[in-house]
Amino acid sequence: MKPFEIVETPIDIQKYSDYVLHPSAGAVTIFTGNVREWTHGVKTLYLSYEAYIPMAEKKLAQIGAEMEVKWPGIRVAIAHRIGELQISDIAVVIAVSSPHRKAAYEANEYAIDRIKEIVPIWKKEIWEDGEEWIGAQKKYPEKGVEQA
Amino acid sequence: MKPFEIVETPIDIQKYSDYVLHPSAGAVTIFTGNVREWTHGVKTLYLSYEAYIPMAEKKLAQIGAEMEVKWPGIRVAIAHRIGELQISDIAVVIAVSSPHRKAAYEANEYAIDRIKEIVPIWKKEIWEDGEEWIGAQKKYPEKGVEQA
Amino acid sequence: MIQVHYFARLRELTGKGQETLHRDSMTVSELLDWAEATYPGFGADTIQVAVNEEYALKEDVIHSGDVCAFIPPVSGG
Amino acid sequence: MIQVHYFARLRELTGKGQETLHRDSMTVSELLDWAEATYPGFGADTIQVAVNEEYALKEDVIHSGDVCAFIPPVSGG
Repeated sequence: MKPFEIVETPIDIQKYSDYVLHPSAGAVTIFTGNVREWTHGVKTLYLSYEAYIPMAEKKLAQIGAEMEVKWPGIRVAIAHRIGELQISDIAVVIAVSSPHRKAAYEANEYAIDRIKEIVPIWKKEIWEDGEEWIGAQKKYPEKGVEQA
Repeated sequence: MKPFEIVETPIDIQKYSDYVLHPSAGAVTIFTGNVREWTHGVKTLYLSYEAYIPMAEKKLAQIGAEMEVKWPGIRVAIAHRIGELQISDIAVVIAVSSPHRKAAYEANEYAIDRIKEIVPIWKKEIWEDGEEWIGAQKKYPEKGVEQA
Repeated sequence: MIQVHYFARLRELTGKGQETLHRDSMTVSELLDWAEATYPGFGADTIQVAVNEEYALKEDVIHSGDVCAFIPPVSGG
Repeated sequence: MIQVHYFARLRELTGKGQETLHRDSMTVSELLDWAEATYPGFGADTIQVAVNEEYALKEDVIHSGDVCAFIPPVSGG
């Protein structure tokens, strides 16, 4: 595995947790974003993710570098899956270890916020009655859809 | 497994992640507290945890119930290991799923704070030159020890 | 009879995990005073008492058949 | 020659994943104008351009040999 990677197969959280763990780490936080079936009454059948892979991996690594500056002593691994994902599949995993827990929580949440801002990955939602690429300009206010 | 349990064997995070995941969950946060080798220059050889098991499991369940009131729609599992733990072993795992990520982070952090307040579990640190039961009244200010 | 449990530092201090007091009833405060008198260094002022697995107040009354536990400051996590 | 990549909605709109422009140099702004003119509904005002895998400014100059990508609003996570 690479610590910052785009993958096309199911994500095994243990692998990323193991990667960040080391003898000075007292806390590990793992975040997974999973495919949700229902979003404000609209049923998702499945999702399809696409990435500009080399740039996406560079941007994930950049986020990791930003985190290590903001929270010295942490260790980070991030993976995002692309292709077709079914309900409950993991789309993204963020693992952060830290000597103390506060940094592990804060840094982890920072990572997912940044991923949603700068990493060239796109999600298409496939519903029973259609499909649509989701993006910041498409908030579907009429359905009240929010991102996970 | 039970969703709120004291265990005496190594903790498998996948089991708790699987427990909280369901089709309406868009986010899962997992926290693990791990045995740290170095704390402000003092080397830990290993830890020994002891619990008042039936009350500890009741208090873990109470924390889960508090969380579900504060963050409706989440699902929670918490396990704490007792006995002798080596460096990097997981002492505690908290898994929280939620439709949206903010609640999953907040609720998870709430859980570890509450565990450190009300769950009858005690940690003994064994160093090269001694050992001591750790508790709120024993902060070892001369060594500047902090909890994870 | 009232059963009492000792954990962690208190288990080591008393040299036992539990014992039985032959009393019909007493307050939590009285139980703590008894422990402090019986086991020098008990540190009752830093210890909470659980009665039947719930934290009790100093003025709560313990009855025969109750299971008590001395809870020194916890340090899980 | 300048290589350009299309993703997601833009890949479906243009019907291609990439193509090559026979130009020696142009600004990012000119590239976006070209795309908007070539592919109606491109939505250039919502799209960022990456040059050699880094986000570029509108006034940055793209040179022959550079690899560009149109980045519609991202939605990973």
